[in-house]
Amino acid sequence: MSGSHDHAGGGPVGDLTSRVHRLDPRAKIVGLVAVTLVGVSTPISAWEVWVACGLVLAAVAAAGRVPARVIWVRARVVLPLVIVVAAFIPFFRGGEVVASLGPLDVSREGLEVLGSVAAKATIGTVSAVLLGATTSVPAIIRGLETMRVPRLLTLIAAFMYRYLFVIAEELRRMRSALASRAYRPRTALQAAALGRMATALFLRTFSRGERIYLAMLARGYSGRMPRLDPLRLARADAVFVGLILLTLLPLRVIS
Amino acid sequence: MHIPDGFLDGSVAATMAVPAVAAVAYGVRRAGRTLDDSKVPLLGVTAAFIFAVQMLNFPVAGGTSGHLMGGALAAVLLGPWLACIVMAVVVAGQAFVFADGGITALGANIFNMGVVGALGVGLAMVLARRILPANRTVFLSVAGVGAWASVMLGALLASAQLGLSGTVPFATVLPAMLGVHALIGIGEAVITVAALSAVLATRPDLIDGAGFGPLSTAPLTPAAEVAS
Amino acid sequence: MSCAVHARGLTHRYPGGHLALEGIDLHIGHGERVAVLGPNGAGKTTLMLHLNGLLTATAGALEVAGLEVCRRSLGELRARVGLVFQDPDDQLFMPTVHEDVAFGPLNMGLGRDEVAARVDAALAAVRMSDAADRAPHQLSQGQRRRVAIATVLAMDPMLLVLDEPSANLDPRARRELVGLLAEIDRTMLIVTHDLPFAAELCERSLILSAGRLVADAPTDDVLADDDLLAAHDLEMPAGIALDLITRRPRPGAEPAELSLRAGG
Amino acid sequence: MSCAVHARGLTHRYPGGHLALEGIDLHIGHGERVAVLGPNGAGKTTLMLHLNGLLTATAGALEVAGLEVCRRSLGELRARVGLVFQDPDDQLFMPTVHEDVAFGPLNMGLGRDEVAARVDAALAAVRMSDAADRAPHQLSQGQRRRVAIATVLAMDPMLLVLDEPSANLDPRARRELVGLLAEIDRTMLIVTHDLPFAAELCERSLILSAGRLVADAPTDDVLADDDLLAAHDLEMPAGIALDLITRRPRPGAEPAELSLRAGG
Repeated sequence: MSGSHDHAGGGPVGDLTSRVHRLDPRAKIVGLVAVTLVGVSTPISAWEVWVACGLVLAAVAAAGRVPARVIWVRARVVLPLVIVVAAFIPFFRGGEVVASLGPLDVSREGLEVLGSVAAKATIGTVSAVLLGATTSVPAIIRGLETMRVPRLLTLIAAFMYRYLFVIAEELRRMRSALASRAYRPRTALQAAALGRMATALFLRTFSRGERIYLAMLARGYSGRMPRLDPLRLARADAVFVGLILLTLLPLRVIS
Repeated sequence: MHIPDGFLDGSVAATMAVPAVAAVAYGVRRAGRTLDDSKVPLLGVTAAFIFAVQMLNFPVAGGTSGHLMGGALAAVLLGPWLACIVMAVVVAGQAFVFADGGITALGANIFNMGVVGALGVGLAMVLARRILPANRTVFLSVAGVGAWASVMLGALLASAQLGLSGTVPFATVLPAMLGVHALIGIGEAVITVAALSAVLATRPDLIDGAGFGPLSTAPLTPAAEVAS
Repeated sequence: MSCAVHARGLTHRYPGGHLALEGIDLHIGHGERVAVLGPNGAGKTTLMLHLNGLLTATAGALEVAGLEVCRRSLGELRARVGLVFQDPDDQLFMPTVHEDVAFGPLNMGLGRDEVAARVDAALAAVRMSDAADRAPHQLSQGQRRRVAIATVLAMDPMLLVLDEPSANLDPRARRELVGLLAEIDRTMLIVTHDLPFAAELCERSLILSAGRLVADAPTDDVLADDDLLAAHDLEMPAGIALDLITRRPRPGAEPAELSLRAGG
Repeated sequence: MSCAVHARGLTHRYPGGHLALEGIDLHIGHGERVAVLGPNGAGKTTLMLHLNGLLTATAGALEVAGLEVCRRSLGELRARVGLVFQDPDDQLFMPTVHEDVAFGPLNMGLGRDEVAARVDAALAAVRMSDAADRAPHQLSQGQRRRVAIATVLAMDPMLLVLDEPSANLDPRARRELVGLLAEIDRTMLIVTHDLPFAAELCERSLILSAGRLVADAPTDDVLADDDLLAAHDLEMPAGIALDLITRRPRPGAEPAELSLRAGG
């Protein structure tokens, strides 16, 4: 169950000047989370709603000119987990047996669970990928902040994002240095050197945190992060959210 | 594991969001009272640190590998409530930036991978201080056992949530999940103990409070003083 | 306001007991460009942190940019004195270059238009206007250093203090930095152990050693005095010939040499 | 075993698509000291990571210290090739210098006595024997660099690869490092953009630019060719006179100059 985070992902792609990219981050958060909520709350009997969700996502991707390859590369983190669910299908009991694999029966119920989980996970993951591909992380954080997420959390998130690359790069170099000194753990019990390395990294991180604070003070920081221009919703934002809701909600209600 | 969208039943997802939001909200309120503003960048870089160390892979049985979660480490270094906040930001960041873990499963993921470890290990530290002698061995043992237990508890909770949602058959999944995570937990414990013993050796002041961490107690050391 | 820095018996003892600065008497006039040299642990960084009130003297007095350094003057002081830290990654803590450069002016309470104008001017001064919307981690080391200088220039400080500005730069980035600093018309204090760098930019050099000011003289004299340098763990890098180094004039000082600089 | 590095058409393309090395043909003989020069992003670090199998070629072949670089040879390869990273803090993480230097030999599965002997010898070679029980973070930058070299020397590598060894050193620490490296009797590859440093230590220099090997010649010729340097974003620092730089001989090469080095 390990998914290490590949930092090659993340960050806007596609046509950075597209209408989707230029939308207010709040509109994209609301719109794409709405697609996820509709998709996730839809039962398999109303599968046509999933198709509608997929079409909406495809339209967003097309309008933002987000290449399919990027969506595939970033969304495939979810694939191993869907495969795990698939592996457990034969263990579902009850329901009509539609196929037998040796001693294991595959029931209709099991297949329905798999189909449902795969569809919902795809819709949710692709929504998140499209949000990230059309919106910079700082913009997402600003959007969340305006949507009443506590300021302490958005501030931590902003610093986290800024220093993630710096610290991940330090970690990568430290791991290379370990490997080049013939460190090749074969079991979890030999992982202690990783712990020591983590401490060295933490102490570096800690003193960096202190130096950052000094640098902030030196430029007049007095406990309040200065605010930039307020985000302003435009008509395009209302249209974006409106179109998504008008497409999906009625269908969801009648299905 | 990061539970994606659609793996949890709506009611399970909503139920799990309650304790997650409660813990983080309480942490934020508490921080608002006790935290001075010099600590915000420190918390931010610590979150980046946790995010980064979650990339630390180590071998588990059969050619697979596990990675560090860091909840126990965060609990000891930051104290339980700040650890809750930092872990929540890390897990949310993974969902928003890397589509790893679903937005609708965010509550469950924050609870399983953050709150449980942070509060569980934090609580264990407080209890240990009350009833056990205060020394290095006890401290490291509690941290190690806590790290292992937090991984197991997280796996147990995730299995239960998936089982209750009808996504996987609970009785079949549980042994597999616990089996794998018993080994991943060993890696977590070994790394956590090694990391903390190194902190004890070099900067014991940082874990002075043994459970309430430096950020709420120790004064800021001016970087210049460290440098000279 | 002809006095940029005026210290009388400036002394700093850290809470741990370490005496980092001891009886510094120093006068730096408006418009000077001065190098602060000295081995590691000499107190250079401590002195720098005093200059905008991040530390305060445990004895003696310090006046910077016309202000007595004390708690009450902090806000004004930090607007008048710009510190550029050694590691640009410490200084650039906001998600984008633009936000970072705007951070100081916004803290000064300036209006939106004024902030925007200052950000543009500061980025233009360090030739980084194109990078306004980029994230710091997308920039090269030399570019980061220049943006770090812009974050401070945007506050329009009277005194600019730079800590090891040439650290980690390759020769080309270092030369570009020299050219850029030579064009900035501010009183400047450059803390460095890169002696040729000091020679290129500063007419006057100080040596700080074990918390004391042990030399204060024209840079040429300081760098030519091998015994003085050796006594304080300083030395010129191998292969450096001082007479091959051209000092960059201060802006407006000698127009005749300005064209020469543009060519070099 | 007269061949230390032998690359034929070595090519590396990162998963993201970036072509970092393209058709490198290179032969380095046993006992040579070679500088790898080039601007940032030229592929220097990528090349270095290939030399002990931290990266593997996407095309072409590489043989290092008598071993074909491939998955099977990794363990042996890492014992034969020592990498010294640019920032000693990336390399040193154990509580004491002694434990850090022992880490590599212990990973190689050596016995206790052998490890102890190697640690002593490695620390002596970098003149840090007195620091064995100290914590790395208590050491100066120059001392840390020397300990980082010891951590690798203790593995008794045939080939020593150093990444920007002179970065962040003050002139004295830099001079001490030059003296120390001149005495180490190994095949040595020095990746740097400090051209005078290359001039002091290496007879032969390569220039890597945009992933290609664009020069491979005696260091004196390379550094005297201003057009070549400029074409690849390299330049000598201001004030450097090449004729003031003395090349350090390889150990045992010319005993007459050894005494000269001890004096300088």
